[in-house]
Amino acid sequence: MNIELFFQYLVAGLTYGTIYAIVAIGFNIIYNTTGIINFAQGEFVMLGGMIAVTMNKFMPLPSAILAAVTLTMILGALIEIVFIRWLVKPSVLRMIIITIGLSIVIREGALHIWGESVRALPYFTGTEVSSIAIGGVFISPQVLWVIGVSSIAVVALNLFFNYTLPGRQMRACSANRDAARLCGISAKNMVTLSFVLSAGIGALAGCVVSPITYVQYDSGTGLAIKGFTVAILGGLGNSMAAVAAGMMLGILESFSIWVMPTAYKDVISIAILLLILFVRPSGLFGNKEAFSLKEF
Amino acid sequence: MALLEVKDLSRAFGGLQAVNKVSFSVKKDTIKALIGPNGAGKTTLFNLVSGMLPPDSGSIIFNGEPVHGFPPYRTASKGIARTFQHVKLFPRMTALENVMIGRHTHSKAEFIPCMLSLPWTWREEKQIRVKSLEIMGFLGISAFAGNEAASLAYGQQRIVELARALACEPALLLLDEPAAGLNMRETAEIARLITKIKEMGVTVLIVEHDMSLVMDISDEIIVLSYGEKIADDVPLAIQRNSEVIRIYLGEEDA
Amino acid sequence: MNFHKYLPIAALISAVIAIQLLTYFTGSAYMLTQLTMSAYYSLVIIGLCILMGYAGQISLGHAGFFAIGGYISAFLTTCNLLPYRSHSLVSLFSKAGLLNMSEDLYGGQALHFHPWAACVMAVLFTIIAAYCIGGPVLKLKGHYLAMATLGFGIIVYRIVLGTSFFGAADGLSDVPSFVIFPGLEVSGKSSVRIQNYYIASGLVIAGVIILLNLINSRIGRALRAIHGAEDAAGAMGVNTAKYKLHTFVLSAVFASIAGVLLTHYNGGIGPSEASVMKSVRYVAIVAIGGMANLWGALLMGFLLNFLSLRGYFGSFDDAVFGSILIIIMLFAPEGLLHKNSFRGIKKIFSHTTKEEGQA
Amino acid sequence: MLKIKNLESGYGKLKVLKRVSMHVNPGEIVTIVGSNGAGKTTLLHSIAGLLKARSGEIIFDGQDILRLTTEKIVFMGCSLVPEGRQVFSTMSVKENLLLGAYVQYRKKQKERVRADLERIYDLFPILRERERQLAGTLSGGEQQMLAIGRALMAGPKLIMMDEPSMGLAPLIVKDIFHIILKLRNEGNTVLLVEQNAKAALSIADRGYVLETGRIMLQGSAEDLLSNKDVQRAYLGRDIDSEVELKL
Repeated sequence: MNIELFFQYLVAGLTYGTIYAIVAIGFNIIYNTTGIINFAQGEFVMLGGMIAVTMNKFMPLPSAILAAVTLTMILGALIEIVFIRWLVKPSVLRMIIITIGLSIVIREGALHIWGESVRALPYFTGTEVSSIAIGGVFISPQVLWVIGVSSIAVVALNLFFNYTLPGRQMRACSANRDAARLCGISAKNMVTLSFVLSAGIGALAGCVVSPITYVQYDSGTGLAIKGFTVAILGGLGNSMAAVAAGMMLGILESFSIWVMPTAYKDVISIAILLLILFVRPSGLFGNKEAFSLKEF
Repeated sequence: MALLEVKDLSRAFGGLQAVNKVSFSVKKDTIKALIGPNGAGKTTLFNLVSGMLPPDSGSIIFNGEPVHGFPPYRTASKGIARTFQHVKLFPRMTALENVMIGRHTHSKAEFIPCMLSLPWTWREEKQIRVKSLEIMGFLGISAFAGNEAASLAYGQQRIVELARALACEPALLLLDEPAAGLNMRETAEIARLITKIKEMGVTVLIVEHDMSLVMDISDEIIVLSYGEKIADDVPLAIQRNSEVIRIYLGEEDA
Repeated sequence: MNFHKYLPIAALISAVIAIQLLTYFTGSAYMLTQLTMSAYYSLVIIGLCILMGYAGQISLGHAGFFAIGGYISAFLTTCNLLPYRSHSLVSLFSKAGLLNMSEDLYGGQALHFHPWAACVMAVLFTIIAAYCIGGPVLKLKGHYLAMATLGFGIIVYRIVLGTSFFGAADGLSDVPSFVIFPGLEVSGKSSVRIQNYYIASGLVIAGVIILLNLINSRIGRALRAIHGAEDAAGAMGVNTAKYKLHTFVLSAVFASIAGVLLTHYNGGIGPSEASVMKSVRYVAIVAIGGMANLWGALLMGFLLNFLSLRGYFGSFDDAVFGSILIIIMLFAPEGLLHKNSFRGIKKIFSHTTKEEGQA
Repeated sequence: MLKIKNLESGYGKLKVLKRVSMHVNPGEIVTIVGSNGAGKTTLLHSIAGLLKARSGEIIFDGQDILRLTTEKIVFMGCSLVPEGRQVFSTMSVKENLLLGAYVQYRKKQKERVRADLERIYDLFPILRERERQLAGTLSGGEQQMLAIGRALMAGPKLIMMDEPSMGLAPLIVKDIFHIILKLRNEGNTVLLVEQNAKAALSIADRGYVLETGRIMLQGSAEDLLSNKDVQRAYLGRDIDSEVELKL
């Protein structure tokens, strides 16, 4: 094994791992306030990338990204207000089916708007071929963008949930909705806020990764599965653990290419998902006790 | 002879020792009560006996046979039936259908015979129905056999749950706070039914907070505190036990 | 024995015959092709209905079982064993009468598995797979169960898509017709169109009878109990894990049989049959039918598959199913054919806030 | 302080409350007793806005709150301690209490929060000890204290309690009732719903008897305690039982 190649794979793994972690955090935000897994989370990522690509035709890159994130956040709010807000105590099964339906409709909508073609944003700095050499390993500057932006987002979210009042309110709603309302917290606004946040972070992820992974109308589903795998791996609702789990999955996938055909790459991550669900559904880092306190 | 023999039973959750080396026995044809402050491990002990939880250590001997670590459906088929602290009926089924589920351990038609609707499965189904109606009659709830369980009043749901447990024809009946959420009249009715059930030859183990009910109907009482047994005696002795008074019943003029 | 129990079955048989006569007299016999296909899909749907509606376990991977049935049957009946003739295993199969010789397009000889043998092996494999998957999967609940079954479906999809001997993206074709016994064959030839319509419908009717018997038995009651309160069902002596698993396997077998026969009928199978969208579609139809409503699932299975196959939804096919899912779950979670289905719509216009219980 | 006129409320088709009228004066403990299913919890949920009432009037502090959301009602100073100790089990004790003070933050009275927190810790010393523990790991009695403390953090004018004794051992029930008395003595107004009629009436100033959705009796606590019908229906067994709950 060549040491340079090893690091090349490692960096690729870390990059994908970061992306998965970001998608997983999107899942966690909505799960934490509503107890719902939003099966349309991957579609937010896709929309972020697609809208940014379209907007970039009319405006410079930073404003295109800003516009994409804002528009996706608005869409997230709309989805919550139109489809979720007025349901009183819907069953888990019902919510699963509604969000699956939403993901299909968004995807089909994207197909009709943008067609089947594959798009990408330009590299934020440099081009496809430019690279930074770190100790003999060549890294695309976009990789640094992905890792940097994601890290900032993760830290910011963590501070938000643990040290700000709205963050605590969102956690209270996740723990017990009626009790939160009795504290004067508007549970419904919190749920809307969680959809906005998770749509925003999903769209942001969609923008930063699109130069590397490209984006297509159906690229959300795959990412959603990976993101969910990571969310479960880390323990549902635990965003810091999701980051670690994301790295693990990314690296594992990246190295799996050595032993398996590329076509089976996705099979690896799903097999891991199933394995972890069977063996330890509270996640690798999940606290079993806290897990048993949660209601389903 | 003891119907149920519990020895050194322990169970912890995380760091918390919910049940710690508890031993006791329940004699045949008696009512035994389990009391103690909240968090004393009463419900955990119940869940261990009925198989809802596996114990960490210790043994449960029922009818001379070890049953610890059995899944609930197996302890049920051995003859241990239970009710729940918060009534757990099957909400979308009728009261009668709920009771008919209780006959599950006494019928045997499996997938293939049922799919082919073999004649003997009809006969079995008829027997299940007749027996269930009989039990509902015994408890005086035949009138709403056809009502959906979720539409019944709370007190009625409690009795349907009792009927469902009785339909198992258990040797041992576990009742988890049967009077919780009931008013005085309904509590008196439950007390009457429990005594009647004992007379039918069913041994009863009961967890209850309502002291007057417990003192009235039980033959023996176990007191738990912080997962440990602190007393096991007849009701009168329990009332005079200074330790029990200090921990649970409360001094007269504290 | 009560007669009215068999009335709906009689009505179903009459409807099947009436539809055939109708197509005959209106000269639209070509529609029987889509009706036959719809019937096979309905078989998947009534199987899933038992699992979802009665036992309360969601499966987002049922297209996987359909594909397992279809692909194994297609593979065994198309792969030429002639070059391996001298291999001991092949000669063993041959002696057991599992193989038959046929001529391929160019007049060469080819040695395949007999469709009957292939069918039995496909269903057996499905049963094994369903037991292996179902065992651990059904211990999960809610989102976890949904994701695990979805994961299973995706694995099957990825495998058939990425494996060359399953034809990768092209799928398998030239699957021979399935001669059930001389004179009765499952195939897409227009000469046997009516015959095939009745084979498929007959299978659906048999399936409905079997499942109705199950629903109205001790087992059906136990399944509804599991759906209502699983731990209470366990405490009453119902072996919940076993019953859920058997129901899962049963519904997988329904899907697999449908997969085998539809593959023979169409003469091939492609990876899209294993796609997540197919699984979601099956769930959607069961939901529209009203979850715990076998007749609703059956009717919707026939109707929506027929409309979809006839191309009424155009390029919006998937979007239509997605929208149906959302609308049904928002306004009529009890399904369209439920007596209270319009309560949901009324709810928007009134101020009542009480909601239905947890499903 | 609270005045209810002809309140009708229920779930779906089921009408639980039928023309209920009652009132609570500032500084008193009013208790509502009645058997299960009489509509006690429905009444509290209707006042707190968790359940939208059909018709009638609920005047709190001079304003009709019938159509207001729970959040607004809490903001106005009417807090409910829900049945079954619904604490935020995955958050620490302190976080629970701080969330109770959310109304104070919105009223821009941040400085009050610290003092209130101290007050609650003085009232329930056990909560100070368990400050960093997850609420879900507390015992039943401690959770009930936390739930009461959380409601008090909002600085309510009226505090409503739904079955605070439910599922608690007699000794702890006694503690809880002592605390309710103490709250009243500090000038709080309490609306108490209880299954344990005898205990509730022994600390209350006035009481209402709710039976199948209607107010059947009302009066001072002593009158109700000595009322023959009440004794027979709700106190009967307690009177001659050997183990009494004495306060």
